[in-house]
Order: sequence, then structure tokens, then C-alpha cells
Amino acid sequence: MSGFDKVVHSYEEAMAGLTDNMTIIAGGFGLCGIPENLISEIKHKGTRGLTLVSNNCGVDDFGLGLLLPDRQISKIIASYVGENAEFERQMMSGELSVELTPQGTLAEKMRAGGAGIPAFYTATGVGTPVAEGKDERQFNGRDYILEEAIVGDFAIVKAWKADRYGNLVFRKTARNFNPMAATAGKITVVEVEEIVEPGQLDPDEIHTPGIYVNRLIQSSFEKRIEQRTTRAAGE
Amino acid sequence: MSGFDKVVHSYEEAMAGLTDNMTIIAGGFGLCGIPENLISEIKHKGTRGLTLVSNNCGVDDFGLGLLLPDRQISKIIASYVGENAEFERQMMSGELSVELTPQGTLAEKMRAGGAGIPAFYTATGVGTPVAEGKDERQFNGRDYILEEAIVGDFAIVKAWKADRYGNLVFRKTARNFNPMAATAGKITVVEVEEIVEPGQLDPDEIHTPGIYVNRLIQSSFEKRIEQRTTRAAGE
Amino acid sequence: MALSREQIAQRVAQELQDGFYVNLGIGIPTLVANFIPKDIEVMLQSENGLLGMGAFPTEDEVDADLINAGKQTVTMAAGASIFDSAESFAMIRGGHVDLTVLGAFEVDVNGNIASYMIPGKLIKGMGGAMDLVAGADNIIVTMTHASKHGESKLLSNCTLPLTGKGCIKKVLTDLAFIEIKAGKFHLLERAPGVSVAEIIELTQGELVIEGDIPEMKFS
Amino acid sequence: MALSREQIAQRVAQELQDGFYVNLGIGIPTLVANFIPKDIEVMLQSENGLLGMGAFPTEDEVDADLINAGKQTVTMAAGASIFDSAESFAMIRGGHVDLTVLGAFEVDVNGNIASYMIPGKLIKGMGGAMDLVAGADNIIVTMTHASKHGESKLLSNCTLPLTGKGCIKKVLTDLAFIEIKAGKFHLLERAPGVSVAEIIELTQGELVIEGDIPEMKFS
Repeated sequence: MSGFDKVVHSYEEAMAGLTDNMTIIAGGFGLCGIPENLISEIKHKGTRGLTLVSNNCGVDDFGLGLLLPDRQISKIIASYVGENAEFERQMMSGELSVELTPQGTLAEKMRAGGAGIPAFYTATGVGTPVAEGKDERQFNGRDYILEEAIVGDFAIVKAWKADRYGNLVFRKTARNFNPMAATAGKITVVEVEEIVEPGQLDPDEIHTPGIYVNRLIQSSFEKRIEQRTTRAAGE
Repeated sequence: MSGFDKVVHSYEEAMAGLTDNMTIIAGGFGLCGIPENLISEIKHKGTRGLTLVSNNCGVDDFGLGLLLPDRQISKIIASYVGENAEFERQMMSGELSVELTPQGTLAEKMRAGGAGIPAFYTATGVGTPVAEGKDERQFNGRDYILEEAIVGDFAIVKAWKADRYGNLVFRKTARNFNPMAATAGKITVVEVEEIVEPGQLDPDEIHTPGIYVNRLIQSSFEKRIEQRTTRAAGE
Repeated sequence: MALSREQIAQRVAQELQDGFYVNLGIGIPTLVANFIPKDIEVMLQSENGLLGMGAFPTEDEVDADLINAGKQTVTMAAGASIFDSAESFAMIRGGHVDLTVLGAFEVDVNGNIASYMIPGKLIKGMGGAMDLVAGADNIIVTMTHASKHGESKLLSNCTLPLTGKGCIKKVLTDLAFIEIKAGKFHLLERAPGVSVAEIIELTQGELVIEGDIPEMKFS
Repeated sequence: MALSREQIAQRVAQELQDGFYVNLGIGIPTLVANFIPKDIEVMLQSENGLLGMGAFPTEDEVDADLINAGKQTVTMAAGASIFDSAESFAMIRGGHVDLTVLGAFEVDVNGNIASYMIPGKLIKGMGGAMDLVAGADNIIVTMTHASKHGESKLLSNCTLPLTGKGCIKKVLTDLAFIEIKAGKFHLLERAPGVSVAEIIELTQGELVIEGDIPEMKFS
């Protein structure tokens, strides 16, 4: 018996308990390191009225963009959006509310949410539309604004490898927002390429300790590339 | 030519520029993962009036305790101190000023110092002597106090391995406060057991990127154990 | 009869559940690790930066780079992870640890705890205790019910500087298991052979006794 | 004659120093990487979580898990490190990056920059730009001096929503290299063959001309 075995065997089980109007924090940057199958499950489930917290919102037919056609997202908190036409249409028509948040502030808000820090000061956004309605204060003669933490009902995360206890290792820049997202969900669901036994990952090399992970599922991934840039061999 | 080669070859060079009344942030927990040779160099140098930021202050004849006999420390910011008689004597007589800071708050203050976050809210210390003189504020009905970041003129750090560019890997619980200390020094000096060439450390396994490191020196370490607890073999 | 240190630890261990992440303070709390029920698994968090603390090492296994928050040499269990102290307290402050067990000098009816400082006498510091009591929802305080001189440690108001305010809900002493709710102590269980009268005698803060108070079981 | 995009990048590259950690924004700034002087080394930071960005990959090397902040597939240089986005912006916000180069729609005499939004037209978001301009001490903005319609982008007051306030000190346009100090633009260099008069004509904010203004050199 081990209460630490986080492995589930179906996507239905992975996203059980997700209901309308919840907040979901998603890892990924562009289409890199996104929890693509968990997103598909949300599409399949048809959950609506969602608040999504994610750096981007995918493209028309991949990633979080898949949740747009059925208008499942009512609000998105992101740093850079609009890589697709349907997103722009919904935003312009007011069907979709967008809260633009600087990328570093967004990452830190997720970290703060997981770390029990309700708010922090940052110079990012001072004197810009981002500062509107926020407390301002000086430290050592410089102006800063107060930014509050974000916590999600669910966090959806993509890692490379995990052990059954939910200890996670990310691969290259697919790490991005995933470790912070993992800490900030009341229920954190992680999909990975490979699951190994506890003890097989070097404790010094674990990026996210299993304490943050509630459910773990193994799958395969399309890993679509947004901007395929190459050089000629030998260049 | 590489401006990224951080390696220096003497402890004198490693601590060059340290002068009286500076603030030093030190990694280590108890005697584990402390920059023991850098501390010895500070003792040797005889620098005085120092403000030390470190979780602990060593023992009588090892670690930061070495800086006590010549009264080199005028103030220490720490979470747990007094493992030695001389410390207690200097504190009681007022020769040494002590600012007790909760361990998690101390770690976060160092991180904030390195991350350009001048202050953050935490529930730690609310209603205790730690809250005195600090701003209090409610978020979601709970009380929090405002804690400010710490930055050091120098940070002294002990890592396990490094490449010449200052990318660091720590070993087991000798990691502790070292990664945060590394980010929070205007000049960050790191001593390590082994230096390898750039490219020899897996980029996914680097704990501290070289951008935070100014000087790097290779040495050997005593690694004294404070509480040697063992079980009988086969138990 | 009053519980021994081991019996206190043993009773606390009954509160453990399979899959709990647990932080055990120095002293009696550390002993809890010796009484984890055989049919469950718990993972021990050590706030210097280790999740999945194992047994003490054999002489051959001793590693100066692997210690717990009490600065003792330890080992790692399978599935352990290492992290820095900021991450460790993110875990604690963020409420991710399921149970925290720690000692105290005093506790009061409002859930206040004093555990780190006796002005003029003991001023070594709070270590991680303030973060632990502020971060955890589920805390058990272990301590003797009264001082050697018979002075109660369960008070209407703590007299020593506080470690945390309004954060303690459960106290296990050598005499009783007590819950704190709505500004009062509530007696849940008594040590085998200890009478309710004895507990009342040694509890300075208001103590509610409802119905029959069962003896603790150690089977 | 006005500089080409490549020439702007080439002039910016002259500001690089051996050992600089540099963040290059999307567009012209990205081209700077092609003009790094042979005798120095710089390390490129990509804010999604990579320090030590290398060249584009060959077809065989393409890895969906390795992209830059522009979402392009890239490689890693020797000595590269990977980290999460919170760490990446800790690095940026904490002032550890030596030089940031980024584009803009407008810059004004007070060092304000507008680069992320045209109300009613372009509202895709600021990405990491606000963090970059708030975090760096040393920023070079690259842009065309004026719009296609001849409207100056160097203004007395930015008209678009700001990306950052009072943070820009250097601007390199297709016509001029300009420093911002004490509420004024100061002309440092002009593009080869471009007269001071032309620059004055296309600069709406107050421009200080002191002494002879040298031409940029590209040797």
C-alpha cells in the first residue's frame, strides 16, 4: 500500500472533479511543454466558463486554442495571446475576457500562489496600464506595484519523466512555466512521457518534488513546433 | 578569450574588494554546505564590522564561529544561533547585534534580493516579535506581514561541481541556502570541489546558472559533521 | 500514569495516514518516526531541503552532505527529493505538508504557541518553527502538560514571546490529548490511569469536558 | 542613407563586451547575434528559460522541446543552462542581464517606451517586454526613426500605452544613435550619409546637438 502512488490510468480519472467556472493554471510556453492531452480531455469533457491562467493560448487547432470553438474559456490571464483568428474574434466581441499580465509577473504570481506568498512588489509595469488599480509603493527610492498570487482549482502540467510518487523532471525549454504551475493547483495533474519507480530518479536532479503532484498519467505527445527554424548542415 | 571564465586561483583574489562594514550573505545550514575556506580567508583578512546574513553562525572553532574571537562580525541576521559560548557572550554584552529571522522568511528574503523583488507578504511571524515595526495587511481574510529583500555586497557560496562559466551543481542537503545566496550578492564568490569545462554539465541539471557567479575557486573541504548519528549495520 | 516520551510519540503516530507528507520537529516529534504503523507509508520533510528522509546511516553510509533539520546525519528513502531552502519553505508556507508535529513551551486557548524564546535565558532563535506553524493547517504540539514545578503549560494566555498566533488546534501532552476550538481547550483523551481531575488541576486555561473521556489506546 | 535592418543590428553589436549576458528581443534585435565580434564571447538569454542560446538547429537537430522566446527552434551553446520561467525572470528582474536589446513603437525624452499595444488594432500582449525594460539597467531600443508616413517615433511624450516608464537611455534607429538624459534626446552618431538636419526633421522630442556628430563606423 502506498498513498504516494499518484499514477492514474485514464484521462477521465486525471481530470475528474473539474467543473464549470473553475480556474485552471496551465504550464507551457507557446506550444512547447504544453499538457496537450489534458487540454484535449477538457475539450472532450465540455467544461465551460473556465478561467485559464497560461502564458499563451495555443493556436487555432492545437493547445488551449482547442477550447475556443465551443467557448469553454470565459477568461484568460496571459502575457501574449491572439495567435489565432477565433481568439481575436471572441476577445473583440467581448465573449472572452483577457487579462494581460507581464510574463515574469505571471510566472512569479504562480510561484507565489504555490509558496503561500499572497502578494509581492515588482517594478514591472510601473507607469503602464498594468499598474492601474494596484497599490504603489517606494523602496529605496524606486516605485513598485503590488501583485497578488494566483491559485488554481486545477493545475495541468507536462513533464518529461516522473516516478510513481510524482517527482518530476522536465526536458530543456519544455520546463518553462510547468514547475510553477505544478505548485499552484489545489489539484495538480501531470502528464509525462515516462514513469519510473521511486528511487530511479537522482534526488538532486528532481525539478518538482512529488508533494505538489496529485495525479500522474503517462501518454504520448505530438509536440507541434510553432516556428521551425533551421540552418543548413555544416553552416 | 572568454569573459565567462570565472575561475580565480587564490583565496586572496577570491575575496578581493571585501572591506570593513560590508554585508556578506553566506550559504550553508549548520556546518553543512558552508563556504569554509572563504570564511577562513575572511578571518585571515581581518575584515571587521561585518553584517553577516546566514541561517546559523557556525561553532566555536569552525565555520562563521571563526570570525567571532577577533570580533569581525558586528551584526548577524540568522534563524538559529548560539551554538557556541563566545557567540552568547558577545550577544549578551551587546558587542554583537542579532536579528532573528524565521528560516523560511530568511531564505525568501535572499531569493527576493536576487530576483528584484523588494518585498513580499508572509503569514510567518504574524502576532510574534518578528512582526514588530512591520506593515500588516489582510489578503482573503488572513493577516500577513511585509518582509523586505536582502542584498549583500558579497555572497559566499559552497557548491559541489561547477564549470568554468560558473554554472553550479550542489550535492544533497549541502544545497540548502547556497542557491539563494548565490543570487543575492553584488559580488558572488563560489568555492567548489571540482571544476569542469563548459558543456560537461547537463544544462537540465544545473542548479545555479553562471550568470549569478562572479568568481569561482576550487579547493578541498573538511566538511565537519555537527551531529554524527548512526544506526548499527543490518538494523 | 503520565506518558513517556516514546508513548507520546506513539500516540501521535496514530494520527498519521497513508500518503501523508510530515514534518517532525526536534525532540519528541522526531521519535514519531519510530512508530509509523506498518501498513502505511509517510514521507518525512526536513526543512533544510529534503523530502523523503530515511533512517540514520550506518557508519559506512555517513555523509556530511546529507543531514536533517536537527543537523543529524541521515539517509534518503526511495523517492526522496532534494531542494533548496526557499523551495523547502515554499512547500511549508504554501500548505503542502499534511502534518507538522512540534514541541512548545506554552500553548493557550486561542491556539497561540510559544516555543522559541525565554527572554534573558534562551534566545537561540526560531529556526523554521514560525514558518511551520504559520504554514500548516494540521499541527500537533507535543509537550509535557506542566513544568517540573507543576506550572501548567496550557494557558489562557501565553506568557512567553509567541512563535505563532491562533494556529494550534491539537496538543498531545504526557497527560492528555486536547483540541483547541472557539477559545477553549477540549479534552479528547487522557493518558492511561490519569484522571480527568488531575488534568483539570494542571490545565490553567479553560478546559471543556464533554461526556466520558476515553483513555488513549496503545495496541 | 538610412541603415538597413542588418546595419542596425551590426551597430548594436559594437556595444557588446566580452562576457556580456544579453537578451535580444524579437525582430531586428535577434539579428544582433549574427554580428557578434569574433574576439569576444557573449551569452544569449532567452526568457522562456535558456541561458546560452546557440544557432538554429540543422534539420537533424530540431527538437520541439528546445525553443527560444520567439518560439523558434534553437540549439544550446557549451555552458548553457536551462531553468523555469520564474528563475528566468528572477534573473531579468534582478538586474543580472548585462544588456537588453528590444524594439519599440515609440520612445520619448523621459525614457518612456511604448512597444506592446496599439489600442483597437494590436493587443496581443507584452510577453516579457515589461519585465525586461523594468529589470535592465542597460537597454538599447532599435526601431525606425519615423513611420512610413514620416511621423517621428522619438517623441516628447509617448502616445501609446507604455511598456515601461523612464527606463530607456539609448536608442538606435535607422538614422541615428541617440542617448536620453535629463529629459532630452542627445544625438551621438548619425547613419553614414544622413545629415543632422534630416535627423532633426524627423525627431519630434527635444534633440540636443553638441559639437560635430560623427558618422557610425562599420569596419
